[in-house]
Amino acid sequence: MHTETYPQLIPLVILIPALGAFINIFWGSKLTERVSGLIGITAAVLTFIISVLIFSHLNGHHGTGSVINPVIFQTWLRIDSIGLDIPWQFRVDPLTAVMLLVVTGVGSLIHIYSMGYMHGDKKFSRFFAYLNLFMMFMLLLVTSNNFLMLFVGWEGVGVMSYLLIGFNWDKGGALGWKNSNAARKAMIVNRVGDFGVLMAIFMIFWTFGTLTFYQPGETANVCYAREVNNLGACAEESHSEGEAAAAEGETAAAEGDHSEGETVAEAEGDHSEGEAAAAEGETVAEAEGDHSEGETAEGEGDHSEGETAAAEGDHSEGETAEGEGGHGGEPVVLADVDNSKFASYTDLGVFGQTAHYMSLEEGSPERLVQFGTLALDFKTVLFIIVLFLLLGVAGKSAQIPLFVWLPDAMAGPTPVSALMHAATMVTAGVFLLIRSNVFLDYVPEARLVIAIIGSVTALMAGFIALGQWDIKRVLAFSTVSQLGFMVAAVGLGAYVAALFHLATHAVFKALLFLGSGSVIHGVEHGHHHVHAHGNGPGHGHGNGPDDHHDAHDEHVDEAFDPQDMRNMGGLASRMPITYWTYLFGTFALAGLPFFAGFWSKDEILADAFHEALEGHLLLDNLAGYIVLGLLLVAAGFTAFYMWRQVQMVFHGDPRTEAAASAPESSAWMTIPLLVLAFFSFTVGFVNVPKYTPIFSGFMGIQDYEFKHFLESAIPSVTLKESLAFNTPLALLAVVIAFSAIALSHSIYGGNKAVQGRRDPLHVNRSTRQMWSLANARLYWDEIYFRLIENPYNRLSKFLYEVVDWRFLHDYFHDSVLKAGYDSMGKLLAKPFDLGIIDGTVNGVGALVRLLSGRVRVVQTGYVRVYAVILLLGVVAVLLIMLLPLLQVQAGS
Amino acid sequence: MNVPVEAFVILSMVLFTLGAMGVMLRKNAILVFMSVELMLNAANLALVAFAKQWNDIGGHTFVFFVMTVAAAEVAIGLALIVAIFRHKQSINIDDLHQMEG
Amino acid sequence: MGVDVLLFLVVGALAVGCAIGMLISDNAVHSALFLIANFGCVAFMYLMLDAPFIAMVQIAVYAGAIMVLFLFVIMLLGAEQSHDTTTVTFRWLTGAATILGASLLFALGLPLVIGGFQLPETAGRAPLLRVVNAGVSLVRTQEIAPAEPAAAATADPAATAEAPAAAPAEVVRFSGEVQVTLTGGSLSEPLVLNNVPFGEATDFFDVPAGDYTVQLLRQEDGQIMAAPYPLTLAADSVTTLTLFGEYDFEARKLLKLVPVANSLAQVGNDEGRFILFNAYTPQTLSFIDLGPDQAINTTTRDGATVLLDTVIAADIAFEGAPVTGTYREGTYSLALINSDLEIIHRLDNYTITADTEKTLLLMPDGEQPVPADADPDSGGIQFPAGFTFRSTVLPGLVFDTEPSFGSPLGIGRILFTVYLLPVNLVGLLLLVALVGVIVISRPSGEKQERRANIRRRVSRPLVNVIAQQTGGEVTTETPKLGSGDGS
Amino acid sequence: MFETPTLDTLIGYNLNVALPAIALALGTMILLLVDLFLPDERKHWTPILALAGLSASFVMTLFNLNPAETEAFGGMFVADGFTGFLNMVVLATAFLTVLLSTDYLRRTNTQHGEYYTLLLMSTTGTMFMIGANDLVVIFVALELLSIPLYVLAAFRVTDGTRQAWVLRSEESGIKYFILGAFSSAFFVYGAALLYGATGTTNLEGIFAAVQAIVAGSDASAKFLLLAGTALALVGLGFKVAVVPFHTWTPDVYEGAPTPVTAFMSVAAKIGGFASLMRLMVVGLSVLTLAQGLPAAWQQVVQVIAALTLILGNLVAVAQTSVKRLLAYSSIAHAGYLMMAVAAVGSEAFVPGVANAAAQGMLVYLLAYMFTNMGAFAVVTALEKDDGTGVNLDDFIGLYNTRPGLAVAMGIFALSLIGIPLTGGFMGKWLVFGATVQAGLIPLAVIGVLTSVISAFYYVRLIVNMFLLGDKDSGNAAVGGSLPVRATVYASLAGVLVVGIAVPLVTGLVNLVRLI
Repeated sequence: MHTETYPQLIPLVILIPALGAFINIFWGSKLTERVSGLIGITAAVLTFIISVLIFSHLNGHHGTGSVINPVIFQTWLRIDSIGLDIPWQFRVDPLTAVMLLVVTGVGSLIHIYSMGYMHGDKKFSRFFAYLNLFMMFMLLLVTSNNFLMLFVGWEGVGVMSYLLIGFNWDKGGALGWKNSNAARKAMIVNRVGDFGVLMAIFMIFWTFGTLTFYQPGETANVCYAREVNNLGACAEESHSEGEAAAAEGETAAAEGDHSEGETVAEAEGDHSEGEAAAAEGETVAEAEGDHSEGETAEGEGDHSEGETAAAEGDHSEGETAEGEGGHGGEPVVLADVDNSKFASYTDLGVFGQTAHYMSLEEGSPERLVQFGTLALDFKTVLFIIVLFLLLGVAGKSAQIPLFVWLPDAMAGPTPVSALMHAATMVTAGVFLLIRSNVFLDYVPEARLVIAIIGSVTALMAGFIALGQWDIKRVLAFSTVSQLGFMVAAVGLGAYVAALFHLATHAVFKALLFLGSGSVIHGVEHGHHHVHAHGNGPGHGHGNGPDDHHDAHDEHVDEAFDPQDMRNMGGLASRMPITYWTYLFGTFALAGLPFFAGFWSKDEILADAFHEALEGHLLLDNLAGYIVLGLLLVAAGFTAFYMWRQVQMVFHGDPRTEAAASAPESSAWMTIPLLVLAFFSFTVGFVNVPKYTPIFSGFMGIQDYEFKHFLESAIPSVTLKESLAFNTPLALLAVVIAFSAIALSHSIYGGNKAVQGRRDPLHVNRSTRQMWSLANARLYWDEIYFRLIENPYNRLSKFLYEVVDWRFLHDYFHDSVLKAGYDSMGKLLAKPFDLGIIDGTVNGVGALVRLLSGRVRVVQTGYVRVYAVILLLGVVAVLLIMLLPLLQVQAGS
Repeated sequence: MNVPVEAFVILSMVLFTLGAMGVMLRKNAILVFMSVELMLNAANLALVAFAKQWNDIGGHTFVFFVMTVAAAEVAIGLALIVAIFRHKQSINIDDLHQMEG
Repeated sequence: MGVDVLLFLVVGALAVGCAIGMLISDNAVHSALFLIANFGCVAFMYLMLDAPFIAMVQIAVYAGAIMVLFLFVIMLLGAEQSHDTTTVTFRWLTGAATILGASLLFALGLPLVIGGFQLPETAGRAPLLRVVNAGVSLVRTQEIAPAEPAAAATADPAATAEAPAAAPAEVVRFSGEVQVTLTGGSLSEPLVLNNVPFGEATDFFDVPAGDYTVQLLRQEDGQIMAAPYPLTLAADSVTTLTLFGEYDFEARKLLKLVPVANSLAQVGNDEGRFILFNAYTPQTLSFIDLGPDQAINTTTRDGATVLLDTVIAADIAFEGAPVTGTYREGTYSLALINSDLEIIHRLDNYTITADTEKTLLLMPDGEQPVPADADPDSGGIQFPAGFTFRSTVLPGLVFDTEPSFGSPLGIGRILFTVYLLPVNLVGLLLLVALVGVIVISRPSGEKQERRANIRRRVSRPLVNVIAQQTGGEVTTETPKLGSGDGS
Repeated sequence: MFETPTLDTLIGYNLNVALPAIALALGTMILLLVDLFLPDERKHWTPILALAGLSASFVMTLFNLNPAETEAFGGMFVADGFTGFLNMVVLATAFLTVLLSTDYLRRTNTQHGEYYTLLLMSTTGTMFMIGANDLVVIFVALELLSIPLYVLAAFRVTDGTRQAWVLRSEESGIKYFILGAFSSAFFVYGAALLYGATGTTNLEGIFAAVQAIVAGSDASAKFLLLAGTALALVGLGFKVAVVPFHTWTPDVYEGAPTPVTAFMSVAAKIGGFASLMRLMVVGLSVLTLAQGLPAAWQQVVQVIAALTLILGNLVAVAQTSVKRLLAYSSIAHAGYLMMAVAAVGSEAFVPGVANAAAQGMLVYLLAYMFTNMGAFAVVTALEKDDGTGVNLDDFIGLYNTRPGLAVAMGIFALSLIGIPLTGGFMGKWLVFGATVQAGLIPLAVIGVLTSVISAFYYVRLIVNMFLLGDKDSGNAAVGGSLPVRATVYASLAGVLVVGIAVPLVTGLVNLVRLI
């Protein structure tokens, strides 16, 4: 099959959704609902087909990545004088392919689902336009070959999310305010994250002189390429016998010809501390020794395939081992197995250069990076870069401390939540980290930070989810928690596990969101139905006005809230398809055996376990223990709150008439649910660990197919041991999950779910404290408020009361201090007036506004005051300019 | 001549400072302008002094341009004052603070 | 303490006093008068600083025209007493202004205080330098050996060093191109002048002031021709470096370099300058104006023959230092004469242009051997061939960067040459001021209303309607718009 | 004895190099005359003539982008790529302003031909300022740029019908004038001190002299140099409105007629920053305190940039009038541009950074020009005849009534924030990049952080336009005549072209070398 041309299709992945959005924006109002919906769906499905084609190509070619450079964008951003040359290039490699499949696959289903969900909305076509645009930016993000394009996608996703979250701004009254406010919060928190990414990009550009991930023709994972082409293994990490081989390997590495055999020597150099050598010491020694002569790797017999590469001549031309078989008869890829054809390491992409720099000795002048007058070691720079990236990731992927926007972002229509929370926006951060795996590999210190942030986020969000009433808010915190799992996995260096969990999570979280959408839709319809039949309103919440809403439940009591789980119950019989599919999603998320979540979560836990016990750096051990401990607890929470939700929503008796008369959703909505439910069960089998009981080899299932597929994109994978199925650990996880479900069932089972609109945990005195804490979201918003606003408040009061500026008395006292203080007091007293709904981001906003109000008082309108300010500036400038010279003069 | 050029520069600095203070202290718009003129004049004195120091005629030329520009500025400024006076019957610049913040 | 210091102190104090008076005077008219007095004091300062023209402009334009405008507006608006109508007092402003003023004065004065009340040493204008290749060289040995014909003319010290002590006597002139290299000073790399032709002068060029070493090389083969020659170039100077032959027996160096330093000061508004150099005849020459009769006029006085014609430059010794002379512009018959009052060379209808500098070289023609027994001291050198008289004139004005300091002429000329662009811009600026004043002072409102009324009356459709209705011819007598309010 | 310049000497001055600016000056004078003699019914020809003059100058600039000989008027004027690029930007600004003005003047009853004369004179001044290579020319051109603006700011004085508004315009004019003259005095004094230290007013001469002074040990020369630099910085800083010399900006912007505000927010910045760059890079780049240090003025510029960024963005949040909001926003943008100036100071040990910063500044100014002209065009469209209708509240529901304007304004706001695919992003990206390259990481951090803050108020604008208000709550925009809309959409196209068709812009900018 001629699949070579498939990657060339990749620009279409961007163009098609753009075209769809274009049509819907400009002619949407003239089209019928069905046509404009179909346009959106077609665009999504077409991109999905292209993704499948690209995937099939890569699958047949060992996932060898390539760079596609559309002709019209040969140069995109180019300024010769500073060596700035950023082309518009797409990167096609397994990592991209997986993301493409996830985004377009889940995205297509969400598009289809929206057709039913948005039915009747007057902004129907605009919604589809936004969805398409949203997908487009996400696809741009995952297909880019440089950080700047990635950033364009990154920002684009942010802007689109702003529009989509705020889509229902016109709901009227407080709800509309809430929606637009949530949108603003998302936008602004994300800007904080973007700041990190932007700084990281600047530093990367300054350090490497380029932003490209991999140059065209560059091999990302040299070791893997050598393996595939039977050129002998590069350096396999084997912890069990590593020490023994180390001695030989080290000498081999030391002799490595850096200038020519750069790639090999490099890989060895990095790991030479411990057990860098190859599994078969001789092979490496031989391969290495012969390398310089150019007749590579007579590693016959040692290699698993037992084939001889026998590539004579210059292997840099990549004509190796033609037709040699060894991989099931399919033609062996003509891959470059090293990057020696690049004249200098500076011609490589960012990651290739990283490997080069790190192969240099620490403290060598070449490794120093100059920032103005500051010279930093390369590794330090890398550390800073990764931390800046982490800030961006925390913003986009909702990690501590920037996760606060995500739960509020539920304000958008449910398909949007699904798209954002399952497949696209929030995964961008994890994707960015995986994309930067080469960076992360070299800075274990940064990875420790990442691991801690991820696992703490996972635990914290899981805990908060225990105490939420809003069906979507539970799922939102669940998303934060699962993102924490992924980030923690990245922190362990388990990139494949992270990506695997990302993919499976995308499927079942989309399922859950869409399911919840279906539920909400049903309940809403039920509500309308009840109204239509004249059964007065308010039956659903007849518990009196002073029920136990705390301050954080900002549901407006008078309006019926179709998302409040207290208004549901017993929907299993009313909405069977939704129920069963939801159950599948719940099991997958809880990690019950053989569901998708089981495999992916288990792999993260196994990696953590492995790192904890056998990590060869103290930092790795530490990370392993922390992650393992926290994630096990978080997994328990997950199972618990999911079952709580199922109980509250589907089991027991209906608690409102709306719930009692909720209809099943239309086929547009249920079909995607069924498809997703199917994949929630099956998608996990793509990455079954080796030696898994029953499944290993069962029905053609291979070990770690997913992992092997990704190997060419993620260099460290080749060097890592493939872990065996860890039965005790898996059993432990399963036991935790089951017991959590059992516990949950015993608490919420049957009709006990909600009595008197109070959570059983809230009723119980021993757990009341805990539950309140969870319900109040651990007071994060308040902490933000305190930390940022209060100190300012105190300071100004101090200034006001204690410091008496006499000479400013008649003017500044009255108009600056007093008026400022008064206006601040007013602002704080009536926060709602100014749109400050909760403290976090809007707290920051208020702070800015406050400061702003303060400073503007100086702008009195009197020319003479302006002249004074100007002269003040003159004197200041003069003194700043002259005083250093005075010092110099005094010194000399 | 026995007077050092530095003395003229210092004199110009004093006059410049006095002019700057005048801009801040006087409320009468015309007097504010006059203060600005004093500042320009001080700058001119400095220019001529430096020209003397460097034995270069460039400074004199600069003075010439400064004077011409000052004349143009005065014309515009006085016209503005007259226009404002017509509307407000006042040339107190403290009366002009409609816009602020 | 001299009178001028006293004057400065008095007038300076008066200037400051007037400024303060302007600052604190309640009456706007008084303030304006104080300012005028201050301007007068400053004008006096200009006079002390040798800037009479600026002083005059200060009085006429500033104190006169501009301040009259101020006074006029003050009186027009009746604003001589400030009526305080404002509610805000800004009492703190006086203090703030005083503090800020003091700080400003401190910051501005800092440079002078720290620098010990010394303005920077003026580096002066970059010195101008040019090179004249009068490259006649005479070579001879001390001992006159048996006549062996001169084989190789050697300007090459290495070659001459190798030559035996009893080298054959030879006299050779070198009249080719030379290369001149300047090193030292603040030059980062040597300044090289290539292909300086025989008998020519290069243009003047800027060189940073400093101490230099001059190296001479024969252009064709790069042979070193003379020992490195030290040359000091001071700021504000013009130097002509003349290359000509002198023999050094010991070092066997050939050429000698003589700088002629002139000051940058102008020659005179109506004079041209000459630099004369005699490389031809071993006689001492003079450069004279032959007068209207175009012949030498002499008279005998006390037995000696006395020249009656005007001497422009005298004592131009053979290969001695070049001699400088100046003469009024005009067209003359000039001549070079020797001490016997014989004309060596005459220049008829020779035009002298003001503010130019000419180099006159009297030199032999081409390259030819000189008889070995020639003895320059006894005047025995005979040049069989003729000679060339080279007069090199530099293009353009040599001294145009230095008009007389402070004079109206100087300022005027510089304004229309170097400062042409700002002059034009200032013209535009005044035009803008004109337009601006018209715009701002335009009587507001009425015109627009009137125009609107007129419009209504003459609107075409109405006229057409009337025409149609009446069926008659309508005279569309458009009322002329008031041309008086045209601007 | 006195020789008047002949044609030959004029040709010797390379006048053809400065042709675009000279042609515009001549065209302006012709315009003034023609307008004087045009009968009132034909006054509508004045703006058309103005546009023609600007176009002619633009074409000349195009043909003069990379002249062989760059110096004119005996070294007083430089016409290199930098000049050419900025000339085009400022001519485009004037072009859009004229488009914007026609309808506005008619509506507000202030239609006078002198308006266009003054506008073009100011443009001429800007063009000469861009190419100025001598302190004298900088000063005179600065005044030629400013004085027409003083008059234009007070231009509504001719409208006799709406007293309050006229007074605001007058107040705006006189505030601008007083503070402008005040700051000019500082500039002149600074120039005098520079002259005192170096003995010349020519920038290249200053460069040579500064080298000698820095190498030497003459303390008073160093002090004079530094003090002169500081005061010159003040004078130019006032023009570009950086903190703490910004105080005039909001009041003047608010009171001036909106098209004039648009023009001065761009043109004055272009002129000011061009001169700042020339003075700092060509003249004073080597001004150090000791060997191996960056230029001594750099830290001052850094402080100013940081203050400007913080204050401009902060105070903008509290504004209710969009005109004032844009005024503060323009202050903030001056801060971003100031970052580029600061970056130039590192040239001594990061070779090439000056050019990078200059190029970044050019792209930034181009993008800023389109964005700001567009935003003010939208404001003009919404402004009522009496000057009201420009509050933030008046933008509520704009999307419902004028979707085109709302979308355009939304994109302008995004560009002002610096979202990718808009011109604003390209400018920010390049300027921040140069700043990081120069090693001014703290400044870059402040820049990025304040751009986060800026999202607060721009997003508020977007929220007002798109998310608030219902079908009939939109402001029935009074303006929006064809030329105004043309300005909006031309600016929109510019913003998007700069943001998307990046090679086009960078290709042009690549030609520019400041050093």
